[in-house]
Amino acid sequence: VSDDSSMTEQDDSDGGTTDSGTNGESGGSGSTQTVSIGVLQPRAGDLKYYGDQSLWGFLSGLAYKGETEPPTDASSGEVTITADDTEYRLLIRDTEFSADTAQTAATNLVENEDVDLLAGCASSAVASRVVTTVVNQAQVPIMLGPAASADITSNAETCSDLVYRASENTAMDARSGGKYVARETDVSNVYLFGADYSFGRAVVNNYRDVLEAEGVDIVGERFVEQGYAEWEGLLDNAEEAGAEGVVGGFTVATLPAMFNAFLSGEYSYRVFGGFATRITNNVVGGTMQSVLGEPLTEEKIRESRLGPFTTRYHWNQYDNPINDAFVESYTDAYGVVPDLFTAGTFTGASAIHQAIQESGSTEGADIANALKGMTVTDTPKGENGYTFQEYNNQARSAMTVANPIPTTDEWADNWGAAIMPGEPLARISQDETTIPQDSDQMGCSL
Amino acid sequence: MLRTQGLTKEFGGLTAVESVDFELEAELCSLIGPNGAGKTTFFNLLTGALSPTEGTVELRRNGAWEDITDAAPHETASRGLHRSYQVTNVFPNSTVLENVRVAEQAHSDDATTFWRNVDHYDEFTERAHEILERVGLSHRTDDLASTLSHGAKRKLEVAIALAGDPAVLLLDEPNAGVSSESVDEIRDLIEAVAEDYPVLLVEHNMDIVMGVSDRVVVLHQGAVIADGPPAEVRANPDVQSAYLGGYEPGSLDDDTTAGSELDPEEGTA
Amino acid sequence: MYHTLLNSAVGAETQMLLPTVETMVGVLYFGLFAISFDFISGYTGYLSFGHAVFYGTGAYTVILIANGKMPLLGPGTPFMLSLLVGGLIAVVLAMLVGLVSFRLSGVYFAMITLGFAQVFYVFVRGWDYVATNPRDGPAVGPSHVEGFQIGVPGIDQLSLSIGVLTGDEVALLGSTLSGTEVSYYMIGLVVLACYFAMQRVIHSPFGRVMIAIRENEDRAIAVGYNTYLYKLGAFAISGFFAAVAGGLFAGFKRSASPENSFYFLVTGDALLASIIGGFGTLAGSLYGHLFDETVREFLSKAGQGGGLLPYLRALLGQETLDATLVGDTTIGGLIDLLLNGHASLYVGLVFVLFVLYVPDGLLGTLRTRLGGTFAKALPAKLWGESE
Amino acid sequence: MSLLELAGVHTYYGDSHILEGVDLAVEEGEVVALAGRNGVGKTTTLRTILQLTPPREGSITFRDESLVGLETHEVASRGLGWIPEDRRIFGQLTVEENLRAAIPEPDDVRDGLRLAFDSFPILEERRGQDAGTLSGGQQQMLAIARGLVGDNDLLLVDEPSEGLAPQIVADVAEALSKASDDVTMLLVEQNLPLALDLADRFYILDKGRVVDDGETGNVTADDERFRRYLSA
Amino acid sequence: MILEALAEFLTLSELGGVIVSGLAKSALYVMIASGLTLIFGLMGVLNFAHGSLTMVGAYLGGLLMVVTVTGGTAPLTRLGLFFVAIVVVFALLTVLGGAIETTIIRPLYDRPPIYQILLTFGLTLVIEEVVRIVLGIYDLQPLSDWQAALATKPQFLREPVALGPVSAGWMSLFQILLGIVTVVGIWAFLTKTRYGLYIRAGSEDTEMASALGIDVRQVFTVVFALGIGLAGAAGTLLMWDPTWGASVPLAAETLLPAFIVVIVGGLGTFRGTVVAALVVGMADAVTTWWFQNAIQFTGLPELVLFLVLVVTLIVRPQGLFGVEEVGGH
Ligand SMILES: Nc1ncnc2c1ncn2[C@@H]1O[C@H](COP(=O)(O)OP(=O)(O)OP(=O)(O)O)[C@@H](O)[C@H]1O
Ligand SMILES: Nc1ncnc2c1ncn2[C@@H]1O[C@H](COP(=O)(O)OP(=O)(O)OP(=O)(O)O)[C@@H](O)[C@H]1O
Ligand SMILES: CC(C)C[C@H](N)C(=O)O
Ligand SMILES: [Mg+2]
Ligand SMILES: [Mg+2]
Repeated sequence: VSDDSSMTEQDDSDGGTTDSGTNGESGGSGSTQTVSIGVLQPRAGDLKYYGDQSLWGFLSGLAYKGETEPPTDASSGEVTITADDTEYRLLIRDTEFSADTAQTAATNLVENEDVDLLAGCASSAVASRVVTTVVNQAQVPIMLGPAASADITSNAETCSDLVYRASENTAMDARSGGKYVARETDVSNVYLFGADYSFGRAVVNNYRDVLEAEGVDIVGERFVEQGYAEWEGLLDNAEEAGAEGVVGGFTVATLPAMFNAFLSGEYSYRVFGGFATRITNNVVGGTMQSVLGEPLTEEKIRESRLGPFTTRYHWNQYDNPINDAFVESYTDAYGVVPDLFTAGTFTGASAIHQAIQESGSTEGADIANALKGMTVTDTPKGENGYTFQEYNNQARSAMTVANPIPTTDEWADNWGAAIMPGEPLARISQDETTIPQDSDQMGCSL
Repeated sequence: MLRTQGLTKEFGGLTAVESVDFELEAELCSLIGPNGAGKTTFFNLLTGALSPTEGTVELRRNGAWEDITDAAPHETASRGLHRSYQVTNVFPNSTVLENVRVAEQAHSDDATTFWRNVDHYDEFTERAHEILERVGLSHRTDDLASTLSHGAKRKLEVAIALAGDPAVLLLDEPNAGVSSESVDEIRDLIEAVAEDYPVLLVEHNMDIVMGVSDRVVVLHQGAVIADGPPAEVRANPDVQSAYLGGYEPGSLDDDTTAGSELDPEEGTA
Repeated sequence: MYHTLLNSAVGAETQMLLPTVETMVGVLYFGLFAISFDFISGYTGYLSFGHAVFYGTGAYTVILIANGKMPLLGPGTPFMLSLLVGGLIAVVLAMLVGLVSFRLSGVYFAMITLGFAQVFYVFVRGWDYVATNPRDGPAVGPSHVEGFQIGVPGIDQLSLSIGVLTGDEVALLGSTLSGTEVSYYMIGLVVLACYFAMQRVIHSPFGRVMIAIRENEDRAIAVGYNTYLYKLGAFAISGFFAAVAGGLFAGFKRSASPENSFYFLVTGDALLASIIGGFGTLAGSLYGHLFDETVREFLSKAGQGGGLLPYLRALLGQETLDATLVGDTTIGGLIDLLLNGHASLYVGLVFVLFVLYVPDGLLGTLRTRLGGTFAKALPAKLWGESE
Repeated sequence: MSLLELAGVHTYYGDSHILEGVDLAVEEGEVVALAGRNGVGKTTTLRTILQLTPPREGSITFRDESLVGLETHEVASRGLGWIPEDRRIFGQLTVEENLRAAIPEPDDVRDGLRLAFDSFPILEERRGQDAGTLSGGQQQMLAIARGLVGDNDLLLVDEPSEGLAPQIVADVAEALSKASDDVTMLLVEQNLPLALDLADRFYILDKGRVVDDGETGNVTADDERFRRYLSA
Repeated sequence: MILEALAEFLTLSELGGVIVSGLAKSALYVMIASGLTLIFGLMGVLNFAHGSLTMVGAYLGGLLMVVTVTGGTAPLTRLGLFFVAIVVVFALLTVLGGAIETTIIRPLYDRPPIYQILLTFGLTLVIEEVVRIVLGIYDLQPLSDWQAALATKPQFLREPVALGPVSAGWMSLFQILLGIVTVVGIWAFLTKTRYGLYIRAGSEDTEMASALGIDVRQVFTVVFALGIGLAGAAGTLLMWDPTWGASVPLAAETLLPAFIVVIVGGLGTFRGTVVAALVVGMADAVTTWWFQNAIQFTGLPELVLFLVLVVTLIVRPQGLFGVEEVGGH
């Protein structure tokens, strides 16, 4: 147990381990207590970057609390971070972005490693699988994120007092983006596109809801396969339907083709949506360069009618001491700026530590109890930037809206995509971003 | 036993079998004719491997004639019409024994049994051994069929056709490529099985044909041109010119012998 | 045994090489699927490239029943009955697919079954009834929180629950078997029973006809077999067991997705397994899949069951890892670049080598070496008997 | 110097030892018959010469150059042709394409086809038909014709009269006899009278060895030597 | 609703557009499938790695373009460079194909065809992971199209062109042209050269063909190499088309349609492949139109491709132009 080299895997099935035995009792006094957290993120494969950002955010959160530098050697295996009198033993497992792999890993963590808590899941399909088959079965709480489907915390099947999410979700993308479109632009007819699985459906449903409530007409709605590429006909349809704005709920597998078609054609509407991770920006920026020609200018981008986009979090959208420190230590440690997913997982970690401090216990159930309704003190969106809503354990936080601009020299090294979010055009305060308790969309009442 | 009426098969423009009326009794009947006369095609029509352009095929069972014109090959086979092939056509990676055993098994109701071990069905194995004994392959029962020499494979062909107590045996050149001494063996074999079953034999070796047949039918360009006892057919001038006028020793030196009678003993050593 | 090994001096090496118990459970049920694939493909020579459709049917049936979504069958239906129901649905499906497909042979047969399977795959992916997000697939919900029981339905003493989290723990001779270990034995029991059933079919008169069809279908017809019916029968039997395998998988995992059940690459994995193990050997498929899994796990990362990568890391030590090679790549970076997440590369290589140099597969080669089937030959070797 | 010479040739199929030291020679211009019971290794001898089943031991020389270790197509390009016992025509090629495939030089195609069609007129009639749909005997004729058109120095002929009607046997015999003016032949033939008629010399093979040989001039098919090795 | 859509579908401009895009798709399918047909039809090797090699061709072609084209390169120069890239990729992959055939495919000829399927299946795993590793080094996202390569396309190929009432893209016309060139080239190779005859003879009976002096091994190597070369050339063409593009999933995206085309056409007939490519391309274009304009079911295009396969095999078990098995003698 004392061996914390990254390769050791404990096989605990033949007898309890010392740390789990002492966990409960070692409350407030000076002696250290250990919490083991199973972290599930993609650590390899095509979407490894999602896992990098999420994991590094989580580590940064704990490191911030422990006033140390975030550890850099964290591919998978075991990492320990100490904050105050609590030692965090993080068992990091690769989900390969696959629900099966994640389920197996999570089951193992719970069964053989006796983790107190789970954290992670970058895909909504993975997250709901883990919640149904592991969290609910084994009654081990999870701090979910950055899986973004709003459904997970708004659907009675998955939401529960074991499932917390600090990370922003698709409803928040839509609610802030939708409100901005409805209120700040002259767009009154919108066409919605989404990928035909949980993420894309959630995006479209939420946009529809918000836009209709704000008096905007939805003139059409289509779902396509992930990776769908024949966009011309579909975009023409939107044009014919009289759309003034189009919203797309897609990932990096589909967006480039959509943007390519949009930029290559002569469409009269704008495209809205969410500002995505660096890899998406990288590809989209490349698309813009290839269609609009290099070098990109702010003017060219504006004329292209792409944007503005909502952002859940990007490093340059918030100006406060916590964020400054975060961006600096993060950039130092990992060589890139924190991205879309990073603030959410940072906050998740920060909240866990806060819960342990408040409850004085390292039991999963106690931590979960303490998280209930908590306002998280240290977050990249400022002090008390996130609050867990009692009715569904989803944290609410502010969102911003920004235009894409060519990446400035200042960030060129640490961002590495051709475009980045500009200064926030608007900030949506936290009480307006999430699905309200009384909405029809809120199927969860805890 | 077996009869056809107006049996005709056309391939595109070519009439391979033309309006054949034929009846097989309990006898050994040989079917001869030049290459391409339609003998194999006729077999294929009888067994249902090909369906005729016109005409009928009937089989007598329990005294009544039954139309089997459109029956599939497995149906004709299970009604007792068994054949051997001109070109060896066996189960190459099964043992010699299994080749015959599986054919024997085809004619029982137990073939569809999937819960009992085959080893419980001694009768198939015993029968297969008997048949292999009869064709002279009993020393090779455990060898894979693909490792047999050509001659041995021909015997296996016949053995498979013998399995399952046939009502009629159709043998397509069982001697093709068999060496002289084995020719005698196979000839004896044919004569022996003809005691038990009606046999229709396609054969180019005239010694055998003339020696063993009760009756000879000659096919030429798809049509029957002669039908009768061997001696009569041999004497038939049409047959002479269409078919028998063949190779004779010494003919390479003097080319006058075409059409002359064959010595039945010649050609066998 | 396992633990003793792990704690011994060669613990690190052992852990690197041995698959985990959970993996072994997967080997069992997927092995059964591969066996059912080999049953039809290896013995009749008809490559059933859409076999995953039966596996998926079994898996989905179990989950749908547990979620109360199967007409007439409530969530409380015994698991053994669900397996049977899944199997029977697969039999019906096999008949329908086979009716059309068995008019073809060779590559055409492989392709039409693939075509059918993909049609089903696209269909279940879009069918809202099976799950809220059909694309992500269904999972066993709150209507069936307890573990699925294997044993004699209705008699609790003779049944044990399976599942890593839901499995029964059993005290046996002073040691405790965990839920996973219990699952291993219980699922193993079902797999073994299914294997013997298929083995029995192969050695029956019916099975001999299947082999005759593989060897020379035309001649099989000519000796009097209606091979079409035999093929259909064999396909139905094979579909039944494939569905049982799928049901065991769903019962243990409590979830399924179109990608891990109906997708054609699932059939591809079965093909890999039966080739590595030995095509047309039945049991070989199980060893083949074990081999495949072992290689994959060996090449996976820390915490996912040992593996080469963490072993190398520990073995080489941090200094060596940080040593730079060219430019700013370190040895550690290179190892990471080449190994991390690229297990498929090495599985592919191993597989290619197998096809090239061990064409008869593990079991096939062993049998040829020993002469006769393994079970028959081994005692003979051991006791020095000669045949 | 003999055209073809085999000395101490041993050949195996897997573990079974088929040729146990075959010695024979074929001189330029002659026709040599190879006789023997079924399964004694006649076909195997021909396959060994062609390196289809390479020998494990022994030497095979053609025009004083060793053939052992060459690829079959290299052996063939040195002027050896093969008429196999089971015909092996290309069933999905037309009759004409079968013949063309055997003629290496495009310029020789016309003459080659003429030769084939003159020997077997039926082939000309069926030149566009897929060879797989020919009758058994027609396929045999095609196989022989294909061997003849190849412009070879030595033809290895395996049971050319198998499955042929007597009349066609005569045609075959004549075609082979005519061809033997230009080409040397090693002939395997069950039809002993025919074999003796065509050949200048004979070898008798038994159990993978040459057990007897001689001139054909003064022997007949019921010669004691044949009775011994060919009858049971 | 459906009737309205049908009325719209049948208007000249819509139908014409569907036909042009169908032809363009057919041209791509024929390019993707012809290499597979050559190898599969003539050698009996079902090359599972075909899609992966197409993908490699797309990246290689893209690399050549990205390296040579700069922002200022004139459109015609770009087009010229593109043809150079196709030729270079064809040559490179032909060599690669030759190497693959001689080292790992050759030992398998005397085994049942399934082994070749298996081997190339393993090869696919290897190729795709190697590509992923290389992309990782250059920090390219394997799942999305390589945008820098797409950017080397001359502007005019992005623009529409009016053909009477029908509006089509220059890109479609360009693809149709290349498709025709490919078809004519391969047809001439197979029927006008002795090599074609040797290939067919060799694929039926290796021993006999070699006994006729044909170097069957060499023939097979050449066929395999050319087939792979064609896969690469097709990849280079796809690299410029945003609906395909150079990405790792391109391998799977091209493999299944190519299989369908080859099987629907019938084994071993190049004519069948061409006709099948037309059928499949048209079916694809038509369903794409219906999916975009009337039918919501997202799986539709994929479903229809497989239905084309299933229905063809039900109606004509040997494929459109396949030969029925030769009857037994
Ligand atoms: N499937 C087919 N398609 C076209 N023609 C065919 C087919 N099968 C046979 N034929 C033709 O029908 C005729 C009769 O052939 P068949 O095989 O019945 O002759 P046969 O009497 O058995 O000759 P042999 O003694 O040479 O075996 C031949 O001209 C042959 O070319
Ligand atoms: N592929 C093979 N594998 C194993 N043994 C074989 C193989 N082919 C032939 N044999 C065996 O080799 C021996 C010689 O066969 P071969 O074909 O040379 O005989 P042959 O003299 O030509 O006989 P036939 O007159 O019957 O054609 C036979 O005993 C045969 O069983
Ligand atoms: C906001 C979302 C569109 C982000 C998306 N998941 C991405 O690719 O980065
Ligand atoms: Mg015949
Ligand atoms: Mg022979």
